[in-house]
Amino acid sequence: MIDGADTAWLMISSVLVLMMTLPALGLFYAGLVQAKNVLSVLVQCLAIACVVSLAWFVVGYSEAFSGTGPVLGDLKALLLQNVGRNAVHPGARVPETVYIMFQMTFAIITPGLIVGAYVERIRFGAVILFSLLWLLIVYDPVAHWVWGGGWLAAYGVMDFAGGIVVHVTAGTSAVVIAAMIGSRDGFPREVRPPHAPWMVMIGGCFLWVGWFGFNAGSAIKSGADAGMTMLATHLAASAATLTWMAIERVKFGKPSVVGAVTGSVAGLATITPASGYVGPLGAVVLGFAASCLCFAAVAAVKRKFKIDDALDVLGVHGVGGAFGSIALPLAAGIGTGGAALSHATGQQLAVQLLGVVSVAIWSALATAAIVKFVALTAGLRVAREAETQGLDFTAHGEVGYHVAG
Amino acid sequence: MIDGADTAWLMISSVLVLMMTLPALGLFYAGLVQAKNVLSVLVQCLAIACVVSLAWFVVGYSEAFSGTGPVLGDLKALLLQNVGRNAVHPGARVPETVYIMFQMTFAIITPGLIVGAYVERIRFGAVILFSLLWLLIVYDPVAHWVWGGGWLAAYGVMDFAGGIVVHVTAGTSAVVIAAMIGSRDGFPREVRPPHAPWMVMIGGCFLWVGWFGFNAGSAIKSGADAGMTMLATHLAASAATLTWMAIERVKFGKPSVVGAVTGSVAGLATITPASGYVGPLGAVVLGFAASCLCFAAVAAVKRKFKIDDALDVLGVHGVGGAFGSIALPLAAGIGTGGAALSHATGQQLAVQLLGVVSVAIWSALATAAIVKFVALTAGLRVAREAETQGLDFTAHGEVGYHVAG
Amino acid sequence: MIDGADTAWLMISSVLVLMMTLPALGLFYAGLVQAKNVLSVLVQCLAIACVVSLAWFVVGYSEAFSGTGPVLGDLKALLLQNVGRNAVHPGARVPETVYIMFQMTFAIITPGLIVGAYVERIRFGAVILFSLLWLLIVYDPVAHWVWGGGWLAAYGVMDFAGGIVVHVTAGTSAVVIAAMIGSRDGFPREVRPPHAPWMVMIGGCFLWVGWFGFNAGSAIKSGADAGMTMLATHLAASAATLTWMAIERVKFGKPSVVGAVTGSVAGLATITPASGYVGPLGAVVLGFAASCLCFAAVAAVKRKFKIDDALDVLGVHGVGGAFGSIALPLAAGIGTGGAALSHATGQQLAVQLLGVVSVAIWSALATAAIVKFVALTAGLRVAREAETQGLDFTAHGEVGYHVAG
Amino acid sequence: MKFIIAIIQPHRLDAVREALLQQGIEGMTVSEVRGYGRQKGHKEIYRGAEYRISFVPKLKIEVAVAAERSEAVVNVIRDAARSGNIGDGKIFVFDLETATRIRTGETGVDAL
Amino acid sequence: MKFIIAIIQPHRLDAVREALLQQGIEGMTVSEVRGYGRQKGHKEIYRGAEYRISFVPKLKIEVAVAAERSEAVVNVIRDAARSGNIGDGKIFVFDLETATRIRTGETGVDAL
Amino acid sequence: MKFIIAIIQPHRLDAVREALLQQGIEGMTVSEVRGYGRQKGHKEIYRGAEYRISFVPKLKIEVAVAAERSEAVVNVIRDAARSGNIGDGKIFVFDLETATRIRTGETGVDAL
Ligand SMILES: Nc1ncnc2c1ncn2[C@@H]1O[C@H](COP(=O)(O)OP(=O)(O)O)[C@@H](O)[C@H]1O
Ligand SMILES: Nc1ncnc2c1ncn2[C@@H]1O[C@H](COP(=O)(O)OP(=O)(O)O)[C@@H](O)[C@H]1O
Ligand SMILES: Nc1ncnc2c1ncn2[C@@H]1O[C@H](COP(=O)(O)OP(=O)(O)O)[C@@H](O)[C@H]1O
Repeated sequence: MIDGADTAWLMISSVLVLMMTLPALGLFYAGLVQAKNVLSVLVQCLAIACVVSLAWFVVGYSEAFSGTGPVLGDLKALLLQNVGRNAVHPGARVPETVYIMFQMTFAIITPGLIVGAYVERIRFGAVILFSLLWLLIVYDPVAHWVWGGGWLAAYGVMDFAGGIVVHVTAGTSAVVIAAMIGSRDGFPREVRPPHAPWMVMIGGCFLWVGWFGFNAGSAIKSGADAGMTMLATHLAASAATLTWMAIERVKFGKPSVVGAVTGSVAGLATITPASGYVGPLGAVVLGFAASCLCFAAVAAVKRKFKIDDALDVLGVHGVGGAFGSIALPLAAGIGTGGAALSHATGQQLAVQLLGVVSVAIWSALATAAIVKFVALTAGLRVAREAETQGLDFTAHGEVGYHVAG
Repeated sequence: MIDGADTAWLMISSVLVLMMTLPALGLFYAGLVQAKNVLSVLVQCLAIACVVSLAWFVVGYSEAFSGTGPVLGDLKALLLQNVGRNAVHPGARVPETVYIMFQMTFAIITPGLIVGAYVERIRFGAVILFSLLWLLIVYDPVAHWVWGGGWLAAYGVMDFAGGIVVHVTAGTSAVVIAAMIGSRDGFPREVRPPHAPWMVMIGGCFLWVGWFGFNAGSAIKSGADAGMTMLATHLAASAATLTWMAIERVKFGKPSVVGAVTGSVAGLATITPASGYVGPLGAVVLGFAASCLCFAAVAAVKRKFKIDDALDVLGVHGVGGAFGSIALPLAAGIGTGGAALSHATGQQLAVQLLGVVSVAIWSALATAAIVKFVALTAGLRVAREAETQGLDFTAHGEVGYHVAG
Repeated sequence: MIDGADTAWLMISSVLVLMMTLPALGLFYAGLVQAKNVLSVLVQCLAIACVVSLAWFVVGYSEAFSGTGPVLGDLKALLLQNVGRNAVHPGARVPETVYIMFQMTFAIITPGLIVGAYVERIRFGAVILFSLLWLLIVYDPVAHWVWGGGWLAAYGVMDFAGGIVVHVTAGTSAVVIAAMIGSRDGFPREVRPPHAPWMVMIGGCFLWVGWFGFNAGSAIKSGADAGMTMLATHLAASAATLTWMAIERVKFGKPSVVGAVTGSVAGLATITPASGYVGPLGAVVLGFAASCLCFAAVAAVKRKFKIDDALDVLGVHGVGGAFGSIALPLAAGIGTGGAALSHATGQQLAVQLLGVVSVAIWSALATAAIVKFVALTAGLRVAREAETQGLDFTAHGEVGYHVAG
Repeated sequence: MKFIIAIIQPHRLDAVREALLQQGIEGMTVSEVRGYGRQKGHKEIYRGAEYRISFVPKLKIEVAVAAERSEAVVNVIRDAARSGNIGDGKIFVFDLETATRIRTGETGVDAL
Repeated sequence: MKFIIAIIQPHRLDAVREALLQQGIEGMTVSEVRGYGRQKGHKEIYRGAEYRISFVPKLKIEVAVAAERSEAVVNVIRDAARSGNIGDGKIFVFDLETATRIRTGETGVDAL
Repeated sequence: MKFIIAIIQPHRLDAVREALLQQGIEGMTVSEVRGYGRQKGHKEIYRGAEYRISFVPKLKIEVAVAAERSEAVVNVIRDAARSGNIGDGKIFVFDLETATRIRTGETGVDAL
């Protein structure tokens, strides 16, 4: 039976999660690039949202959420033709259509996150082809494994809102594509600073508020679980933001806006898998640890590995999501308010590790193959002059700022 | 009896639809004009929102939704003095106050859409006077005809969320006022490109997410209908966005940001009347057709008719809304998931056509009269020098960008 | 028992109110300052949100809402360790966690409002220390007095959504800190105009839509009261916006964007305490009076008292909130749709006056002491050169706009 | 060769450019400047406070021309840029010693 | 006549303008430029990566004056613009052949 | 002393700056300008309407040098700024009468 309140909550959560991509993630990323690439980032996010939505409708939802085979869905929902107007999602009290919509917004933002790895140098056609294949080959299967009754679900892997399904897949794939497409011209010495930190901040704020739909919506029900999830999400983000600012204050003397917002996102990515299972104190601890870890990871990717994961998708999302997923069994036990685990703590830890590692490996391998394919077909990277002139004009024929008339 | 879930959904939908005007539509339009007019567009949207709200409170709601006469409401709700704190909207399970609020947000955005026709050259006083009269003479009656139990409702016209009431009225009126106020200085040869495509994109994104309140809110109930409406809305917008990009790619070699967002809006306007009646496949087909049609219409208005409907209100909203309204009976039958029509398909088609055409005619005639009146009283157009200098400074005494201190 | 609909409404209201700070208030204020300080304002709002959230978790909620002593809470909810996952908030049908979250968003925005007083010259460390102490010494006690069962609640003071708790505290404290920190260099002769009125407008719009969560969320229940509150809030804001524009039109010849948005905020602040008690007509009257009063107050603070309350926190929020709180008993009786008072009109008026005055005095005294303490420890004001160069670079090492590559 | 710098009202740019084109002058460089002069700036009023904006937006046009065309070009700019109001701007003429076209290395009048 | 170009620190503009006004110089043109010189640019650190910003924001002031006032004006600007730090900027003086006021067609010193 | 104004393609700035540095020229001033010339502007197409953008973004580099270095500096800029396409820009050389360093009051070549 459909419950109006649960349905309203899941609908508004879907709206919030879509807003995370359109426009929040777009703004967050667009502010971090150079002024000559601001539009390209925005339109990449928009195009990914549309391509994923259609693919989700055609086959993606079937692959991930129809049937409970160990590896893949049963494809019975192709073109959503078996979805009745009044169908109810099994095990919940919301219409099937709303569940499809809610899950679609997750499928949209995940390849959207990867944009941060290849900005300022990728061909627009490659963005579209890559994101489509990546959805079908990486995201949909992994979503099935963890959330659709697949083999990781059978092991009892816990991932409340996508630490593994969203952040580990995106983070791992991001660093692979960044390495394969090569660094931006001039990296790391001559790369230009974020052209609009104010835009980063606005994008980050809307990511934050949208994330309540992401995490608390994942309860698929309005009530106590959603409530604690929301509170935990917010506290983790707050702790992470302050921690990142404190680190910057100590290391560089000044806490920056871009750093603070990066801390927020690190905290949000980290709490995501655990958000439905921890109490307030556990959330604060996770948030604090998130910024310490991600701060180090961001520097390591750039300096040690010299990979131009331009907007730090691995360092912030990948590392945060993996850490949150693994630390979840411990964090759930900190203070009051946590929820029960599927297994005893130690065993749960092992299962979580299995989940993170196997998904990371699959994401990396599959992404490498997809990128290779895209390079051979659509072509991966724009010409040097186009990169110099900027993608806004060369790929889209437009100029971001025409303030001088 | 009031249902908490339906009420919560309608309240949040009202918030989303208001957000479509404040600030989404403002940003969408403001990014498309020149830098010297950015503020004027924003404040026009704000002023319209306020004037319409007060007029709605004084008489507008009465005109449109109080009583079911064929042509006009019964004016019993003047100043909303007959609305009790706990009154329930007849036929629904939400408070009357929330229904008033929800419908008000539609009344706000509709004259707001017309802003796109006359930007960069209209007097601010004319905006206010025109919008007020237009609300009372065009919007309120038409809303009554279609949604308030008037003569078109009696014919069984179907318009789920405003293809006729919102988009046909706004689109037709836009082209009339654009023709009467005359083109911007230099049109079409010397007109300047959109000063901030990034702003267009942000505005477009918030329009998109707000549109879920517009369409799925129009179910006036949280549940299966709202769910399918939301899904259909999203899929149509996605299909339309990709279609517009594909057309631009083929015709000009490059898909632009402004084009992509225009496609989104075209898809959203087109699905609006049909959103509650179609299934997912029907929605995708409508979205695809929307961009093909609106792309052609936008060019035709500018090139063939040489009318400076500056931001393409007719081409995008009018044509999209009309097409969606007329195609609705066919689209509802595509694939599964559609809802029942009021009549047999053929007859429904005739009724829909009747609705679109009669509303278009009334909108055009009434707008012509109103514009004439405004021209004679408040004056329609600013002086040539004010147009050259920009409305921000000449009409509002401000400058949009003071970046250089 | 938890009600899903009430919970969904309170969760989404929490999201809306958080959005009022992140990013709405930030944008509203950031657009009003000079380009060289845009980031500092944004990051001040972000940091305040985080510090307040953690303090709320540690002790703030306990202070304000745990137990009903006359002056302070009982501190039983330290670290929220007594809050069970499924705890229900007494007297409501929502989870305790959601109530904590909702109230936290109010605690965040209130010190956020004070930012407007000290922008462009304060040390970042002072912002953090001041806001933390101010929360614990001013906000939490006052929230307890009025909403947590404290002595003002015992007197029957009515404050639906924070005219006293939010706006009077913030407004009074703002003018005190503004006076103590001193004017910006060059005030009033050489102060620069708002660097981005378009940003003010966007921020203002999101404040407006978020305010529905603030006011209608304060019903803590989805239904008729929330509905009327939303309608009243919107009508008051509309009336106030038009009134401010009209005053500017008459006095200066041109209605400005910044003025119009200021009017909106004045109307919203004024209706806040009364929003749950008035009908539509009362709301419109309050909105109209709000702009008349606040317009005069803004000028008075600057010209008469020569205090550089830079973004007019006292003039807009303080005066608006105080006026709305005091006028509430009268406004509730205008037209139909109002709610019952706690006392007879005259007595209620006296009680309201007592509430406003005592809270204003406490806020002023406590703020003076806190500011003194901050000045002696963290230091209050940046050096003259840092002020000239701008806080973005000197305090955060960043530049807001890098458009020229 | 001469180098001409004209400070003009922004909205006269199109007129000046077309007038120069008709004179066969096909190259010029334009930049945004702010001017201070007899034309006083304006006031902006925000929330009752007056902000004096002393500097007025202007455009600066730079054109290098052969010496003998200098006077004619000055006249053309003067006529095209004039709106008759205070603040219409100035035209300054300098001696230009050498000019080089970067692409070809040509120098002198050929480089223009 | 002479044409003076001064490159100054942005925050000295008001001081320079007032000093010039006191000298009776009531016209000038200002634009934003970026300077490179002994004053090295700064670093911005984002997410642990250092970005070198080589160019420093400066303002360029252009003033045309009668030849005999040139030296005095240079001195006035120099004194008003000086903060004593590296990067305070330069003042360049050029010979100005002709000046024309667009509005009236006046030329020479009268045009200033 | 000579004063060199070069109008170049924006993306050649780094190359020019490094070439100048190697010549020992450590000071320069850069600003954004828009150029009109043989290189025609571009079109932007929005919603099927073509917008002609006549002016092309360029950078203007200003360098004051001792007279005897002028030719060498012009050559260095020419070589570093050249990409071989129409629109590569121009280099103009002027006589510079005096130069003053604001901070120290030094004048002449010492001020550079
Ligand atoms: N002495 C000067 N040196 C350089 N530029 C000047 C000078 N005088 C005026 N200008 C420029 O010319 C513009 C117009 O001058 P103004 O005195 O306002 O009017 P008019 O051109 O009618 O005399 C100013 O805004 C300024 O940019
Ligand atoms: N040779 C030069 N030609 C043109 N402009 C110069 C030259 N040298 C310096 N400048 C300008 O003057 C500014 C200040 O110079 P800099 O060497 O940093 O300090 P200082 O003025 O103390 O010598 C530079 O930022 C640049 O704009
Ligand atoms: N006569 C001129 N005076 C001043 N600037 C000029 C002149 N001619 C060209 N320019 C500048 O030089 C730039 C390049 O000139 P253009 O004719 O396009 O190509 P090229 O440098 O290859 O001859 C122009 O964009 C303009 O900024």
